[in-house]
Amino acid sequence: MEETHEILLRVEDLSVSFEGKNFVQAVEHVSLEVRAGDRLCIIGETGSGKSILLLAILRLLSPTAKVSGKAFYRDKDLFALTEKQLDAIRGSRISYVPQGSGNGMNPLLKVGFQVAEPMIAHRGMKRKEAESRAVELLKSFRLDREETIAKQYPFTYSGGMRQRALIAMGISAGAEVLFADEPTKGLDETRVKLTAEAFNALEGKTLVCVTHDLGFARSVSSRVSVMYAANQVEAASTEELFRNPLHPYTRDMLAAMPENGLHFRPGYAPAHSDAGTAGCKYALRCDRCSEKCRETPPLFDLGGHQVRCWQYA
Amino acid sequence: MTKLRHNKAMLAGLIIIAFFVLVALFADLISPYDPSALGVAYQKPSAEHLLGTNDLGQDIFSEMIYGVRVSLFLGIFSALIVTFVGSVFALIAGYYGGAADRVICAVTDIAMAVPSLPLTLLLIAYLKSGVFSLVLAISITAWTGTARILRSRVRQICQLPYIKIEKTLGVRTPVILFKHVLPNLKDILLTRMALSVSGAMMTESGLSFLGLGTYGQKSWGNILHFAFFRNSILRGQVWWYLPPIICICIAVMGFMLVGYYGQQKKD
Amino acid sequence: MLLHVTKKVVIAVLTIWLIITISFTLVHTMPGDPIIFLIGEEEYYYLMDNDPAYLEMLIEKYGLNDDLGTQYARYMKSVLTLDFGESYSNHKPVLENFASAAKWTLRLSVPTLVVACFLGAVLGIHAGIHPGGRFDRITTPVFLVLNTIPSNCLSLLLLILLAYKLKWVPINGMVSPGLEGAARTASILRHMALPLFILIVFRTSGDFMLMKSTVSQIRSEEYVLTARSKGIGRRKVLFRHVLKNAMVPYSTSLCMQLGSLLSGSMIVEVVFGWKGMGQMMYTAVSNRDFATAQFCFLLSAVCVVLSNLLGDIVNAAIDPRIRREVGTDD
Amino acid sequence: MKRILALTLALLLCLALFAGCGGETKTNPTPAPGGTNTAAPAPTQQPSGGQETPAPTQAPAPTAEPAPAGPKHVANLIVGTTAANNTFNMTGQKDAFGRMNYNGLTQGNFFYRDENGDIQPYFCKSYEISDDGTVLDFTWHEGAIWHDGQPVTADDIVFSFEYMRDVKKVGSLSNLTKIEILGDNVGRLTFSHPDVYYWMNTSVMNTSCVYAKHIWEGVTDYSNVTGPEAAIGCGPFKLVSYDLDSQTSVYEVVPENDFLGEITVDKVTVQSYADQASLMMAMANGECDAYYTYASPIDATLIDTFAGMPDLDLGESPFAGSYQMLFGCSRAPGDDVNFRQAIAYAIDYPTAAATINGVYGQPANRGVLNPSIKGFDGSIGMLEYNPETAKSMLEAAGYKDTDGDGWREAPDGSAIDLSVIPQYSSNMEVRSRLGETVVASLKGVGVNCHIDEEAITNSEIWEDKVTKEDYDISITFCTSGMSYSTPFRYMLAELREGDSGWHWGSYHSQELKDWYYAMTEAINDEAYLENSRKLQHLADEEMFALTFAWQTSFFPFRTDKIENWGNWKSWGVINSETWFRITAK
Repeated sequence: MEETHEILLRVEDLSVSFEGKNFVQAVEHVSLEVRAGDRLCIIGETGSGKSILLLAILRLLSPTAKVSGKAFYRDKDLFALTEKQLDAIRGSRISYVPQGSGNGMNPLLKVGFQVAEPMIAHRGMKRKEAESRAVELLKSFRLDREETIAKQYPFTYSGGMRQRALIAMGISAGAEVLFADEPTKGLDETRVKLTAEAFNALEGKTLVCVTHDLGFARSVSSRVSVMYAANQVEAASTEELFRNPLHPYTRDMLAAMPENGLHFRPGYAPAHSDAGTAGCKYALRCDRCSEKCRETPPLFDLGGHQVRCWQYA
Repeated sequence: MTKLRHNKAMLAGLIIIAFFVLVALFADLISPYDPSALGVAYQKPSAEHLLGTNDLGQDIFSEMIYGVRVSLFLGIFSALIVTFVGSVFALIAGYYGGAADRVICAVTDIAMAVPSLPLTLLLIAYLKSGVFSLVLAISITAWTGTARILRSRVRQICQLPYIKIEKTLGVRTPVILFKHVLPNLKDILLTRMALSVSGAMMTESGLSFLGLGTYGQKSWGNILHFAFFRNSILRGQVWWYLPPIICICIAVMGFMLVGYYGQQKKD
Repeated sequence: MLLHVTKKVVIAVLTIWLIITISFTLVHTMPGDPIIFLIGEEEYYYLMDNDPAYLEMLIEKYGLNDDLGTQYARYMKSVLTLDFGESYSNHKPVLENFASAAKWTLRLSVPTLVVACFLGAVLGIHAGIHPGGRFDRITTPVFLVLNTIPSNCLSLLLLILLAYKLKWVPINGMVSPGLEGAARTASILRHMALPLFILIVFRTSGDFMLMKSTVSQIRSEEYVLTARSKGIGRRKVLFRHVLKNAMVPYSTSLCMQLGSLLSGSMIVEVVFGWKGMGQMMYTAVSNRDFATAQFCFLLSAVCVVLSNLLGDIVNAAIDPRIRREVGTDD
Repeated sequence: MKRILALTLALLLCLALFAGCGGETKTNPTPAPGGTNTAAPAPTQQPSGGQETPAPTQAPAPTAEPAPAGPKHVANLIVGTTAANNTFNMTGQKDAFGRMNYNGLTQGNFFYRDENGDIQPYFCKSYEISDDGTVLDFTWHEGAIWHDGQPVTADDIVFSFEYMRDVKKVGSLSNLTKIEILGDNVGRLTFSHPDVYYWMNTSVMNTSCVYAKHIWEGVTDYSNVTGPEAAIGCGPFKLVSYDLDSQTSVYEVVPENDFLGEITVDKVTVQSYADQASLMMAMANGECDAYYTYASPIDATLIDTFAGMPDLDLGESPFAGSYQMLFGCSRAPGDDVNFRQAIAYAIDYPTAAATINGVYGQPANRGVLNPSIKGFDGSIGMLEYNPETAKSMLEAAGYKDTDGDGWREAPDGSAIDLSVIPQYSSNMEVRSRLGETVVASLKGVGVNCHIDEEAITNSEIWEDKVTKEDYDISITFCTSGMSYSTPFRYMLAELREGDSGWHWGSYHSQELKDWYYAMTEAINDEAYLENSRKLQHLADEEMFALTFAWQTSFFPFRTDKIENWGNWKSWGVINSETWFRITAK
C-alpha cells in the first residue's frame, strides 16, 4: 500500500500577494500535502484565496502576483521549472478544471476538439484519433448524443454538461492530479449530484477541489482543509472534521448549514488590504476571543487534525 | 481622487484642456495686441512680438491666443451636438428596440456610408460661411460613432433587472431614461464627448488647411492655411507655421487622453 | 443563411439608392453656377461678353436648367446603364478619370491596408499580452499620439523636414517625367514613400489600439486560463485561443477599412499632389463638377455598404454564436 | 516573440515593394493610339508603362556633323508651368496647351502683341488697315503645313474667318461682311463698321488663328472634342506626346512653319507642377529652363528665397494686372464724392501693397491704370495714406461721431456700417487679406464696416450682390490679359444698348460709359490714348474707384544653358518670339 500513500503534491509556506492599485494578501503561509489517491477539498468563503492557491501552484497567475514559498510535484520543484518543463506537467500530470458556469471553454472551438487538445499535445495523438477518444470520454460521463454534441460549440451546452465536459478535458491526457475550481458553482441540486458522481467515478485520480458547497465537499472528499482570510485555519479527514470541528470559524460555518439549523454568525471576513496584519483573523467575530489571540496562532497538529487556534495550544 | 492620481495620462489631458480653456476665457487680457490690427509684415520673433508678425503685420502670438477661442468653441460646440444627437438616438433605439431600433440603425448606417469630408465640403458650400456652419458641417457626419456605441450600452442596461422592474411598476419612460439609464452612461458620454471634440478639431484643421475654413475667424487652422499660402515653409518662417501645428496637436491630444484613458478607468 | 443574406442584400441596395438620391439632391442644389467652374472664371466672363449663345448651348447640353425631376430621372437611368457621363473638368468620361485616379489611390491604400493590418496586429498582440508591461508602456502612448495628430499637420511637418530640408523625397507629384520601365517604377516608389509612410503610421496606430484592447480583454478570459493550464505551449495558446477570438472585432474593422480603400485620404493626397480619388473628389466638389462628384459619392456608398456586408459574412464565418442567431445550426 | 517581430519587418518591406510595383504592373493599359489621319503619328496618350518614342516624320535632324554657321539650336526647351496638362484642344484656352497657344506654340495665330503692346503679324506676313478702319488687307506665309502633313490652303483661311464668325460667334467679327482671296497668299476682309482695329486688339489672344477646314468643318460642339485631331495646328511646333501621370507634354519643331524666321528650338517640353513652390525648387535644381503661366507671376513671398541664386534670373518687370477697390456709388454714403475722396486717404496702401506683392509692391496713382498699361498718364497725382487728412475731410464732409459710440454717423445722423465684398474666386486668400486691410484701415478712421461673409463662399450670391450694386466697397482683380480693355471694364455700371454681359460697377455716369466705348473701339492709337487719359482724369476727380498698388511681376528663367531671352513686361520670356530668338550657349 506504500505506493498509494506516496506524496504527490507538497506545498510549503506558500504566500501570494498582489501589488496593483492597493496591496492584497491573497494567500498567507499555506502548507499542505496531497498523497496519491487523496481527495482533498479546500473550503472557505469566497475571496478567502482558495482558487488563487490552486493557480499559484500551477503558476497560472498574472505576472503582477508575488508568490513565495515552495511547491513540489513528486520530486520536481514547480517554481524552479522553466515554462517549457512546466508545460510538460500541466495537462499531462496535473490538470486544472475550471468552473462549468463561466466560459471556461473557448467559444469559437468545437467541444470535442477542446477535450482532445491535451491528448494531441501530450500523447502525440493525431487529431482524428484524439477526437474519437474524446467522444468516448464524454460517453463515460453520460452526456448523451455524444457524437453530435462533440461537434457543437460550448454555448449550446447547459451548465452541467459543460462541467462534465471540462472534467473529461481534465483527465483526457491521463493526469494524476486533478485541480477543480468551484465545480458546483451555478448548478442546481441535481446537477451537483451528477458532478459529485462524476468525480467519485474517477478511480486512481488524486483530486484537489476548491468549493464553498459544504454538502458537495462532504460527498466527494477524503480530507478537508478550511481557509479563512488567506490563512489555512483547520485541516482534517472529512469524517473527523464534520463530526468534531475544532476551529471556531469551522464550527460556525457548519452551524450555518441548513441541516444544522441555519445559525448565522454576524460580521464579515477582514478586507484583503488589512489581511496582512498579525493576530488571529477570526478574532473580531470569535466568541472565545482572548488577549492571546493578538498574536498569530501557529497550526497545532492534534494527531492529523490541524487547527490554528490558541485554545488548543 | 486616488484614481486620478494613478491615471497620470488622464491627468495630463485634463491639465492641457484646463490650460486652453483658461487661455480662451482670458484671451483679451493675455494677448498683447489686437490680432486684427495691421503693422509691419513678416517680422521675426522679438520682444514686442513674441512670435513675430504675419503677412498683414498682425501679431501672431495674439492670433494664436484668439485662435484658441475659435478652435475650442468649435470643438466643444460640435462635440455637444454630436453627443446630444448620438445619445438621443441611442436612448430611443436601445430603450424601445424593435422598429425604432431598426430605423435608427438604418439611418446610422446611411450616415456612415456617406463619406464625411466630401459631405462636409458640400455643406460648407451650402451654408453661409462662419463658425456655426462649420460646426454644423462637422457634426452632421460625426454622430454615428457615438450613437452606435451608446446604443449597445443602453441595450445592455435595459436588460438589467431593475430597469425591467421599473417598467412593470409603470414608471413613466422619461423618468426611467433620465434617472436610471443616463447616469449609467455618464462615463461613456464623457469619453465620447472628449473623443468627438478631438475629432472635430482635427476635421476643422483639415478643412481650414484645404482653404474651406472660416475666413473671418482667427482659428489655428486658418493661421496655418495662410502660413502655408504665403510659403512660410520655404522662407523658413518657422515661428509662423510651427505654433499652429503644435497647438492643434497638443489640444487634440489633451481631449484624446481624457477620452481614451477615461474609458480605461471604467473597465 | 439564405433568408438572412437576401435580407441583408435588399437593405444594402436600398441604402445605396438612398445615398445616391441624397448625394444627387445635395450636389445639384449646391449653390454656385456650375458653368463658371466648367469653363473657368475668366472664359465665363469673356464668353458672357462676346458669345452668350455659346454659354446657352453649354447649359442646354448639360441639361442644367431642366427641373430637378428630369435631371434626377436622367441620372438614375444613366446610373443603371453604368454611363456616368462626362467630367466637367476635362470632358473625358468619368469612368476614364476614375480608372487613372483609382490606379493611383490603390497604389497607396492597398499597401497601407496590408502593412498596417499586419504591423498593427503584431504590435497590438505583443502589447496586449502583457498590459502594463514595458513594451505596452512604450508603444501605447506613442501610437496614441500618432493617432491623434491631425493628418495635415504630420504630413506638413514631414514634408518640410524630409522634402524641403533633407531633400530625401521629391516635394510632390507622383512620378518624374520621361522615364519608363524600372526607372519609372523606382521614381513612383520614391514619390510614394512619404505619403505611404504617413498613411501606414495612421492606420497602424488605429489597428494597434484596437488589437491591443481586444487582446488584453481576451487575455483575462477564463478559457485562456484553461488553455494555459492544458500545457499546450504559449504559441498554441496565443494563436489557437487568444488570436482566434481577437479576430472577430479585428476582422470587422478590416472589412470597414476595405470599404474606404477606394476613397483615398483626401488631405494626404492634396498635400502631396497625389492625383488619386481623394483629390478627384475634392476638386469635383469644390469645382461643382456634378458628374464626377455624384460618381464619387455613389462609389464610396457602394464600397461602404459592400464592406459592411462582407463584415457580417466574415463575422458569421468566425463566430458560431452569430451564425446561431442567423438560424443555420440545428 | 522577438522572432515574430523580425519576420514581420522583413515581410513588411517586400509587401510594400510588391504592392508598390504590383500596382504598377497590373494596371498598365496601353490604349491603342487613335487618330483620324495616317501620315504623321497622331499624339499618343502615353501608356503609363513609359513613353514610347514615336518614329519622327522627317529624317532626324543632322546633328552629327557641325551645324552650319546659323545660330546654335536649343535641343530641348523645358517650360515649367502651374497650369495642368490635361486637355489638348486648340479651340479653347484651357490648361497649359491653351495658354501656350497665346504664344503661337502650335497654332498659326494671325497676329501677336509684341513687347510694347503693338500688333505684329505672325501667320500673316503683312497687313494694312484702310483709313476708315473697315477693310483689312493681309498676306500670309505660303508653304505653311498642318501638323498632319496637309498644306495650309486659301480655303482654310476663308473657312477660319467664317468659322470664327458663325460657329464661335466672336463678337468683334459680327460685322464682317466679305472674305476675299485676291491672289495666292493675299486676302481682304471687309466690315460693315470700322471694327478692324477693334477685332485685332480684342481677339489677338483669343484663338484667332487658322482653323483646319478638313478637321473643324461641321463641328459645332468644338470644346468637347477630345481626340488627337483637336491638337493639330499649323504653328512652329506640333504636339508629339503627353503623359497625364507625370503631367508632361512634348512638342517637336515643324521647320516649314518658320513665321518669324528660322526656328531655333528643336523640342519644347511643357512640365506642369502642383504649385509655384515645387516649380521654383525644380528650376533652382535646373529641372526646367523658364516659368510661364498666363497672368500669374511667381508670388513675391516666394521670389526672395531664390534671389541671388546663380544662373537664375528673376525675370522682374512691371505688372499690368492689379487689384481695384470700387465704391458703392449708388447709395449713401458712397454717393457722396467728399466721402469717397476722404476714404481714399484712409486706406493703408503700404500694407495693401505688401499683402499683394510683398516688398515689391509700390503705391499707385489716382488714375486706376498701371504704368505698364497702354495710355498710362503719369501726370496724375499719387494715392496717399494719411489717416489724419482722412479724418479731417470726413469731419468737414459732416461725418462725425454724434452718438459717441466711437463710429462716425452720416451727416443726416444715420449709422454707417459699410459692407466690404471681395470678389468671389476659387482662391480667396489675397482678396480676403485685402478685405481685412480695408476693414482695419476704415475702422482706424472711425468708419464702421464688416466683410460680407456670405458673398465670400458663394459665387451666385456674390454676383447677385455686385450686379444689384448691393455693396459699399467691392474688391476686384483685373488680370494682365485684360490690360487692353483696362480695369475700367469692371467699373461700368451699365453697358451699351444691345450689349449683354456682366456689369459690376455702381458709378452711373454718361462720360464713363461713352469714353470707355470710345477707347475700346478706337480705330487708331490716338483715339485710344485720348479716351484712356480722359477716363483716368475722371477717376482722379470722382474717385469712384482706386487701384491698391502697382505690382512687379516675376517670370524667372535660367541663364546657364540658353541666351537671347526676351523678357516681356508682365508676360515673361515665353512669348510668340521665343521660338525664333533664343539660342543655346
